[in-house]
Amino acid sequence: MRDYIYNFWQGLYTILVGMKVTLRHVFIPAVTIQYPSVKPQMPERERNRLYVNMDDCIGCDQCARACPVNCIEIETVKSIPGEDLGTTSNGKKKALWVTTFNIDFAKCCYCQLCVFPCPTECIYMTDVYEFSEFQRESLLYDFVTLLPEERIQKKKNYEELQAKKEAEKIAAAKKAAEEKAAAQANKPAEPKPDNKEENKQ
Amino acid sequence: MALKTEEMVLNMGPQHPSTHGVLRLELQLDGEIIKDVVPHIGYLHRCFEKHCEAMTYPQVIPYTDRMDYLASMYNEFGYAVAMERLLKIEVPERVEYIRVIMGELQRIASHLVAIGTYGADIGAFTPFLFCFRDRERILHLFEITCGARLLYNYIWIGGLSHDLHPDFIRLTKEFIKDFRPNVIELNELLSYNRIFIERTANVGVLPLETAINYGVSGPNLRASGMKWDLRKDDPYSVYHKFDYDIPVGKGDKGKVGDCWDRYYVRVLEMEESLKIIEQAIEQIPEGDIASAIPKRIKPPEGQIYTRVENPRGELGYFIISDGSLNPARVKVRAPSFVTMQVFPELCKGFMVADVVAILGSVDIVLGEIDR
Amino acid sequence: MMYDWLYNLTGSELLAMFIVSLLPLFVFILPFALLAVLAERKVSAHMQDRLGPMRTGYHGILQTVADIIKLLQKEDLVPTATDKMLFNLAPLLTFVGSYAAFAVIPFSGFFIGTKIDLGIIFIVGITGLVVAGILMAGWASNNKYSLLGAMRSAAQIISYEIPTLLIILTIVMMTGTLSLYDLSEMQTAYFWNWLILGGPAIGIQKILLIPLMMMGCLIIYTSTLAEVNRTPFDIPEAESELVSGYHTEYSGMKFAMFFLAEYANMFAVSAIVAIMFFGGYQSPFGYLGNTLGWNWLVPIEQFSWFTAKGVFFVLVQMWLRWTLPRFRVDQLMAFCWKYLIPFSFVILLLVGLISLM
Amino acid sequence: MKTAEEIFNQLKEKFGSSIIELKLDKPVEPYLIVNPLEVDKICLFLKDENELLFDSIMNLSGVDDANGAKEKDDKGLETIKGGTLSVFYHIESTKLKHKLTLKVSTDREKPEVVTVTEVWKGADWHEREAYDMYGIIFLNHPDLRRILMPYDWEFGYPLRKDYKNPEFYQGMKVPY
Repeated sequence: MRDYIYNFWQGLYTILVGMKVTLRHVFIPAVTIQYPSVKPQMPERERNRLYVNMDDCIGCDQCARACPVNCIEIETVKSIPGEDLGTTSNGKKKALWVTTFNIDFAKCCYCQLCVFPCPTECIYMTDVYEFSEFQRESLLYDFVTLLPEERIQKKKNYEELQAKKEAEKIAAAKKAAEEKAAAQANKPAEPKPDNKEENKQ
Repeated sequence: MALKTEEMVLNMGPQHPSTHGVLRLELQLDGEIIKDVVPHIGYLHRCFEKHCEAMTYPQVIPYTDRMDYLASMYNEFGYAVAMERLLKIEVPERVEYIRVIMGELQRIASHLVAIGTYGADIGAFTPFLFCFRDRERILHLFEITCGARLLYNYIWIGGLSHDLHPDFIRLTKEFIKDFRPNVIELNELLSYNRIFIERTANVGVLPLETAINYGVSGPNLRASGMKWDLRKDDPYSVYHKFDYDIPVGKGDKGKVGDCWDRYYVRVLEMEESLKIIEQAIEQIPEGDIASAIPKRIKPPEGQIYTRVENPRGELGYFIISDGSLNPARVKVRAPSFVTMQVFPELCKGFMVADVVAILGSVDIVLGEIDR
Repeated sequence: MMYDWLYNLTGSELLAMFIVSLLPLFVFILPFALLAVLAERKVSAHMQDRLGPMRTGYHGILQTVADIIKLLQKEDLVPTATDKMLFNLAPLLTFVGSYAAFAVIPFSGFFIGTKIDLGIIFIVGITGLVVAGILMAGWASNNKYSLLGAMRSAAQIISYEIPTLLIILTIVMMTGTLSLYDLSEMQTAYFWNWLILGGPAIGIQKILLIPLMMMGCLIIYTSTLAEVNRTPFDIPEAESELVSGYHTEYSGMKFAMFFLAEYANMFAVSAIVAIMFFGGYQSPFGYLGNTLGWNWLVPIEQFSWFTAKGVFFVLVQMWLRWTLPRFRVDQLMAFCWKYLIPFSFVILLLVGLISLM
Repeated sequence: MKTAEEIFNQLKEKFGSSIIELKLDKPVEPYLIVNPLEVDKICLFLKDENELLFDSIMNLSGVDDANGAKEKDDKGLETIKGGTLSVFYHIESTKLKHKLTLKVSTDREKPEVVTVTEVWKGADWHEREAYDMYGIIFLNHPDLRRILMPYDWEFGYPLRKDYKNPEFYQGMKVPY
């Protein structure tokens, strides 16, 4: 009988205590903010969308290697000796044309592993977090500053350079072969001295 | 003529409001009483272990966050401790202290989720919002330090990715000062409420022998009366420098090891974590946080099994390295996976409403079960 | 009263009765339901340190209008495997059950639906219809969860009728009248004449009655709370287990019917408690109208006092909802049969003895 | 508190041939290699012996040692023939606070290990996972079926090194 009354009283008492707590919270100001009109204030180390400052990027592919989900895709083309590609902010001379630099934000897991290995600190995380899209493809960001024709142009220049080098090499090889043949032709006449001079050339 | 009652099979989940994630429970019911529970898991299986075999050692850390997404700081902590023992790296004092502070803050945040959702399962919706309001302050502390709120990639092998934010210490002190009265208020509102006790006392009792035999660990084991905490029994990092005690279920509202004990052990544990954080903040030394991070990690051939006290129990990492840049095998012993094994044992003979109460009290996370 | 006045005005009996029966619905219930839905969300928000709806109108005033429009334009689908006739009848029954109770509730001295002598018994009988509606909804939607929910709510409402009836019995025994109008008239002139403070009894009887009456008010409040499926007793639509019980399959206007019925029932229940214990439409400190001599002001004052008390009790119901966890079905039954009913018997006995003194 | 050598010698006397060897050279922890068909008897002994009292299993994991011969068939599909699949048991004693690691290796074509669920109930789901991921058959296991993968997944065992994702699973395209 005793715990019967005790149960009833304890039930009543704890309910009243609980109600006192909720009543007190009616007079405590709310902690929520009205999102679209009041934007939350982002700390400066915030990790949201990546940004790549292309004129500092030297195309070293460190970030693409560090990324656990392989969402960074970089293609570079060597520059022709004559061209001037400008220098990065800390004075390093750039040697590669970066023709494709895509980051697929649908795959990116925002882990910031790509930011640390970058030698010129050109890839870093901004605090933009409202970038949702309707199609998944439009989350594929292309950061290259060259126009599409320029990219193809750069590739073509490089191919021509390669082709030219190829041609010179073949020509040089042919020339060397002819000289050797010529050397053999007049070798039976004077065996010793000529060989040394030829080698020297 | 005996009245023929055939058993009703009730499917709870995978889209059920109170299964804490994607889990399907097949209940064999006799009226309201439960005959047997068959859990079906695997809906959230993202083949974490297959991923690890394709990643280099530092790249695995963002994946460990996604396993127990409510306590990802502690997952990284476990992985880092395992790798440092394998590579035999000595980590500077300051890093150890920051890891302990971050780990204990994450324990409080994870317990707040467990307590909040448990209140909501039983029907009291207000404590859920109070818990999440306090948890928001911890997430803000994490956000100013490493930039992310839930999946941090903050604890690296051999060090940390960022140093503490300048006003981190001040904000943590403020948080501790504000949080203590909130816990008392939460107790008044939920823990001692007669209806809550009615719903949780003597429900889902886990005897100590079955707990040990099944390998249950963490708050669920401590609630069954065993003083077993890896921070003291299998020490790692600098936990031996702080004094704090381990709350154990005493069964003061019903049998030892019932739902109320599991719930109340978590409330007491939050208080202990506060004590650890306070002492850690006082004694934190100066120093560089990235000095011991090796440039390329190529561990010698071998294997190691290490375990840490995750908020949900014993989180074990079994790493086999074959001398190359990628791990040959990373097996994770997830505490919720083992707790889920013992769950059918707890539910036999109780009612449908109790399944929800018991599931809430064992506090499982499906990301960890399915990996 | 209102009916006679209208009869003289319009001359035709039918028209007067028609107006009197429609008046509570359009003048009071619909605006009250609109307000109650919004109040529930704002009260629960502020209790949980948040702001509630703020976007529709100033501080979310038009939120319920938005809800109603949403429910109106929602597709009112009827699942194929259901029992069509019962499925459509259920929401009507629940709404009619809860709305019909307003016919006998005296809003003020001047306005009362019908002044029948069996006021309370009529109300308790009519709210029985709601149980039939819920059972129909649970059975017709042909889904395991709804069936479980309907079974539970039927058992709950029936078992909580008994303590309500017992307390009503004590009141009737004390005051000797069943009609709500006479009950309100009896508790006139200042609040110490209210039934919760012993009512019309005098001297030692009044002192002895006070604690019993307070306990009785507490019991009837909790048991009527269970009849309306609110707060600690809202198992039928317990989200965590039965995924909102019997009205899972309903959508669109039918769901709005259930919703409206719940809020109308909430006010009906708090009106009963106000009438029986807190002096219906009587004002605690006498009427301004009398002192100033404007007799037409008195009914308006009475109406405002009545709604104030009703709304206060509805707010307390909401306050309880956002504080307490939910009972389990067997605990709910145990609470009713082991605690409420014995207590109400004891009160019945003691009040009987005291009123004999 | 017993070290791995003492336990090894004690087991060696008791079981003789089925305890194969104690590996000490590999870094970090030593482990005991045991005969796969005797595992349950050994574990029962480890659990009940009053100086050992290994009363809880921490972790049971399947491993693909990938030490078989690598063959490339015509379509460039690389399959490993021969070699072994092994199972690691990490067990501990909560009372005497010591830990032990057991290793069991079975042939890759017909991987069979006796189950230890009778000894420790905790091993049940771990074994099902090892079966699901590696195809290791655990003899007289209470209900050996897939646990994480869909129950009717018949494209092989995912965690094996030579596993290839199927093109379609019940009409759904698998690779993203």
